[in-house]
Amino acid sequence: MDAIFLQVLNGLDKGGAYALIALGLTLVFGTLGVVNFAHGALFMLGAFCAVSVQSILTISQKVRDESITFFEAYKEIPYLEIWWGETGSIIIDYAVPISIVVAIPVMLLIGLAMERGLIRHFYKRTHAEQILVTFGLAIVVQEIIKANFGANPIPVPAPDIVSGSANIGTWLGMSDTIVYPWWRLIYFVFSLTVIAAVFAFLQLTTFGMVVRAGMRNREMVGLLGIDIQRKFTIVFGLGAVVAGVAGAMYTPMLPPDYHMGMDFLVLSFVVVVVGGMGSLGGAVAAGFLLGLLQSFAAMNEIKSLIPGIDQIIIYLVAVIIILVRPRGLFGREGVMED
Amino acid sequence: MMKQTSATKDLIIMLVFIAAVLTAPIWLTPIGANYPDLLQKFAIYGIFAIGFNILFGLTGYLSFGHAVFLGIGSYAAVWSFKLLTMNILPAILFAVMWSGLFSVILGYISLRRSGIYFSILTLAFAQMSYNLAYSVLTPITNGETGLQLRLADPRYIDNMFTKAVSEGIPSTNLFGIKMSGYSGFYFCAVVLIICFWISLKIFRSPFGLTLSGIKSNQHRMKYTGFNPRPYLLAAFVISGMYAGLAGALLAVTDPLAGAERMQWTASGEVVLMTILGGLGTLIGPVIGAGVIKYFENIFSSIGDQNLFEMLSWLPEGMQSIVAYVISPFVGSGWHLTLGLVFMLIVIFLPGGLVSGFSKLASTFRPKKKTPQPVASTVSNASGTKEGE
Amino acid sequence: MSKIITSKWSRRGVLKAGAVTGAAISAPMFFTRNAFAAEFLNDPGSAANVTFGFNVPQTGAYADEGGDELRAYQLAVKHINGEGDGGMMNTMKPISLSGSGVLGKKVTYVTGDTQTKSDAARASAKRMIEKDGVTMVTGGSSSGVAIAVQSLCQEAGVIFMAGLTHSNDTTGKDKRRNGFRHFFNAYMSGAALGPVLEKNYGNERNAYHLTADYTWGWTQEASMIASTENIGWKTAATVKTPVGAGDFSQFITPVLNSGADTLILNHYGKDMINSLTQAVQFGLRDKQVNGKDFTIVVPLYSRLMAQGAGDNVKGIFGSTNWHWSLPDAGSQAFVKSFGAEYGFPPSQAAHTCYVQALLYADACERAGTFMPSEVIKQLEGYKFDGMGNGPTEYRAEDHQCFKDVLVVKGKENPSSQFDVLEVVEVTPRAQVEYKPDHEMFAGGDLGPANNGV
Amino acid sequence: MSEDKPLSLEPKTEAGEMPYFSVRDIHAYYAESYIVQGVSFDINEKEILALLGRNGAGKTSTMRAIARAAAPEIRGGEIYLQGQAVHEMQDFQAARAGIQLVPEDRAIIPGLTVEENIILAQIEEPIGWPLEQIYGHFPRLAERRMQMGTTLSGGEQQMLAVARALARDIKILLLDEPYEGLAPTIVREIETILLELKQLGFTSIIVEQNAVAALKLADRAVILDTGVVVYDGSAQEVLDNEELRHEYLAI
Repeated sequence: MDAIFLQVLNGLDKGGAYALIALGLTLVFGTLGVVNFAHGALFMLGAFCAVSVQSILTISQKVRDESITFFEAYKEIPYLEIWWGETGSIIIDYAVPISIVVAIPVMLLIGLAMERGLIRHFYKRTHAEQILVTFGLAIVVQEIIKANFGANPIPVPAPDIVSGSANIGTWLGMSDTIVYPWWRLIYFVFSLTVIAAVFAFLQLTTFGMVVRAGMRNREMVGLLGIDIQRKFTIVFGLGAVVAGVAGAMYTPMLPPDYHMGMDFLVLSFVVVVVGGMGSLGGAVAAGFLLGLLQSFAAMNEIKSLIPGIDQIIIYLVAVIIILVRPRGLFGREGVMED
Repeated sequence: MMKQTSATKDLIIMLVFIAAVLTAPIWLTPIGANYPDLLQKFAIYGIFAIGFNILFGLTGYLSFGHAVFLGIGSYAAVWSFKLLTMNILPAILFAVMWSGLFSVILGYISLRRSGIYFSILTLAFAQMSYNLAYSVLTPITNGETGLQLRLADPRYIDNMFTKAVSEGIPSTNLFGIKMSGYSGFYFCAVVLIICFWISLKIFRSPFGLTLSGIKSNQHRMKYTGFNPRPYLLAAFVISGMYAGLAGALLAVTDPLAGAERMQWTASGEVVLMTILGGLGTLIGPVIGAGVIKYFENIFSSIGDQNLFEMLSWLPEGMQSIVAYVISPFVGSGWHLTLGLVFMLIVIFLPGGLVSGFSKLASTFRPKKKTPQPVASTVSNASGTKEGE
Repeated sequence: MSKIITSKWSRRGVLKAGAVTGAAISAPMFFTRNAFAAEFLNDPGSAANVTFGFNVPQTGAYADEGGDELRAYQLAVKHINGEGDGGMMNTMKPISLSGSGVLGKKVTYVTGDTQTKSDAARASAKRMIEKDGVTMVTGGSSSGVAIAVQSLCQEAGVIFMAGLTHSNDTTGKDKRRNGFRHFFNAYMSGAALGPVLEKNYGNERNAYHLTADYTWGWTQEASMIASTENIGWKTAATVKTPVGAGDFSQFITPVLNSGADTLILNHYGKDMINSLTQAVQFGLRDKQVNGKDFTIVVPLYSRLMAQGAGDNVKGIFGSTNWHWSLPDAGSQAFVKSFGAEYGFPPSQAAHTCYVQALLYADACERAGTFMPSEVIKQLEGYKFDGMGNGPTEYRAEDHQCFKDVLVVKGKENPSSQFDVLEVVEVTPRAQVEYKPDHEMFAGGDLGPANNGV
Repeated sequence: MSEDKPLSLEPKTEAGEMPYFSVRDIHAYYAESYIVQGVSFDINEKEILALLGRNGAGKTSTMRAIARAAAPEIRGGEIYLQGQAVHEMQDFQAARAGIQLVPEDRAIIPGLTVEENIILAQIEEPIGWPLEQIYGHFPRLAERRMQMGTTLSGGEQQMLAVARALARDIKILLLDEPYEGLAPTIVREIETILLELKQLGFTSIIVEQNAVAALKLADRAVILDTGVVVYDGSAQEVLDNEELRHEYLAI
């Protein structure tokens, strides 16, 4: 029972990440009709926003390290700590939350630049060509990151205060074996917040209404005098922001490397397809659903029943969904169905 | 550009191709690509890409899982070496059979959908195969370590004839001819030529024309009551068998099979090759495969030192500046260059390098007739609308 | 990027090294090699240079380790050719090298990127053998890659000096006559750790294994189970995790309720950093099970990994092949030389690779030829000292190196960013030695030496 | 008003004066299908033109080309509205210039309420009737304002489509098959609405399978056959000329 509860929690935070990536991907696909293979790269760029913020905050002075006598070694003391002492350390400690604030404008700009510079020239080309050019872009982006940050993962810790784990079992009056890392709980709540914010934005603002309308009938919106292209440029930026903050927040859970975008890309497409291409609600639901499924498939009891199921469960679900119900669980009829 | 086909023209194409392939060790010497392993890779990945092109180039179905068949081919071949004989013919036969069988199954399922759903289905199958090969199928695949030959392998057929003279692991052979080094390359080259010839025949056949018809106008074909699926499946299986053959040759020239051959990024690589060289053209995929393998093996090994050496003709100060500017793009940064070149080709040259060459050639040649603007968009190889 | 340019590209060194590698690259083997005249593959004959092949991961998960290996190789080449301060050439004994290259030939080298993939590693090794004409290939930092490249070198007929490879299979069932390993192995880690774990954690533990799902992980797990069950521990469960899984949370959550009180992480590199960090995040180290503090063991440690995992390694036991803080003369000379060149201490991977290059060169010098079969004769059963690990022997039966093993612990109060591990025990060679036909190593055969012609 | 900044120089007609709206020799394609093969006609202000022809004659394509929808693509010819070069515009620019298409399928946007469907039309200037006036005119829509637009009945959807058009400041209204698929009683209801619009002086083009109904409304008629104009004259004459009706309209 406790084990199941833990797996649910585990599935939820994983699902939160999937849902956020898939949400951004769906926004872009639903509005622009572009199959963006570079979306994973946006997630990765968000994570590297956090890395950059951390490395900017820890720009250091080199001081001769006297403890090493064999040769001249230097240790690095961040200027922030030299100038502000304790306060400086606290600021460095909060690199990830700070990076969220930084990531929003940065990712928006990156998204807008990407749409203006490349994506918009591919609206009228085939899906295959969109896949190809964004696949190429993803390679280029990840190689640029590799050239600048190296190939190895770079740890970006969560603030000290939330680096431990929460004793959920005790709170709920259950067994004390149910502990869960704070940051993962925060990530789950954060993903819900972002999802809620995106939906509120779409439901409650005029701009959001135009976007919703454009996703359903792009032509009519244009015929009503609205420059849908221009609005959608902003939507692309929004999708980039959602992917970016998802990536930045993910760094304490998984030290980012240049390849993480590709790793998440396949997954996020699977999530989108399972949810239904173009369905925002579907993306979110499928994200959580697949997160939970994957978490449960990894339980030792299940694995001993069906060996290897944890390795393929997500893809298996995707295959079945595409074959049985190509529009996905929540997709509308006709969207990308042949 | 290949519109007016005639038997003589095809004959010329074949002869030029044969000559180019067989003399590759000579004309590739100046660029340092004349050693057996790389030559073998050129030929093998050329076969892989030619096969992929029969599916993607002719029908427009973008598979992101073709590396699975490459992997299956390799595993089948290595198992044949382990269990039966080091002679490569049974290995190749088994590899093509197994990859054919799997491509019938995967193709039958995946071709129930088209467009991006087809791509994602193949992608999902590729990832499943890769993950399983890495985990529960370890008894068959030897997981991450890769399937290798051992002295203790049974090799039943071999051992029936020659009684165990334990002189190390025997090498792969074709009735005694060792399949490493240049003999390995020439064997692969002959197979490549045959594969190219088959591909040429397919392109020219009614079957090939039907496939391009499916690509350019699937809806119209549906209205006429025509069922494209058997044709698509045939193309899928042919390209799967090509991939299996390529996988077998990888094992023939180097008896090892690893799961990473099946990863989706490996499938992505053959997509890159085909697009880079020229989708839907005959020779393009071979060129694309060559370019990428050259990048991967030679371009990637240009270290900082070689770079300085190459730039030694520049004045003192310039040397380090130029080296600083281009160093991210060479050596271990070769992926970056590849990604950029690939993007440029998709954006500006949808016909790939081959169409780039022919465009270049036509600018130097006196023009006979100006093509009609409307017609040019129709006959575009990748079926794109060039526009704003 | 600028860092690389200023430090690595000193003009003198660049021109010198560039000239020789350039020459090696531009000489087309197709026309120059005369297969019938040579007694062995890639015989440098009367050429002024001999070329070594350094095949290390420059991209992928082990790029950091690979980068350090390459630095060590470059340093070794310098020292063999008589440049720099000589490093361990001053402490190695016996030694036949004189600082004038090998057999009167200057050593040059070519590098390749294994990408930590067997396929890519073999392709790049083949390039070195077929195109660049190397007499020896060395490097790698994954057992999968090492085994793949070792068998390639055997088939081709050159020497393979394994870099960082810890699986029992490398010198066990996948051993080859042309391959040698200086690094220790999983069995040795288990044998060294057993008594230390018993002393610190007693005899009544219940261990849960998370294991990287490939040759190294399997042998590591088997070795640790054997060694811990030997001291009375129980094994609660063994779970295989895919290599490069990234997020290990789904594997860690079941540990919490398994009743185990010890987690043994048979992971390496990026995987170890992630799984250890996540295990700590999940509060495993704050838990009490069966009245005992929950504890984690990382059988194979490296300083680079420990640095990556940060504070999480504090107090965690593991084993390592070598550590830069060792006080012996050989280690000191190497650290001094490496530190002066690069500004930080070498990793165990760097140490192993440096030693491998020197050992090979020395063996060629003694053999008076680069012919693999003769070099192998020199290396088999060879005993030496002064290379940082105390008295060391290449056992003839399986080409495994036997020497003392270090048991280390994550340091509680590091004095510098490199000072993350402390050596708690130097386990003597006798304790980690095993018979060549030990069940964990059985099933292989060195086979005959291969000169490639 | 957009007359302030004409997008193109005013074209000169033979007579030297500018018609209110004019289509000149337009050629339009769906991909490679050549659908509109050189259609020309003029409309005067406050005039209602019935655009007639058999199925596939190119009526809807002509309307969509005028509204500058993404397809069909115009590859030749010119369209002018009060001197502005419509053929050089994109869809939203044409809409801002005062061209408003009520498409064949009504294109009520799913997921939006009745009111949102109308508000959507009032985001960009110039806007026409305010919401109150629209509700005053269409009390049925006022009742259902919070309902999803797509849940309305066919007739109500048509009303909403017209209402949405009125929410914009219209210079020329393009009605594509306004009676299609509606029950006869509903048709009469829509007909009443359209008659009111006529009285209010909206310049319109109406495409309708039910040629008789369209002709009752129209001042003039243009008949298309396989993409070319075969008749341009008074609506009454078409009603009277049985031969013409029979040959081109099959009635």
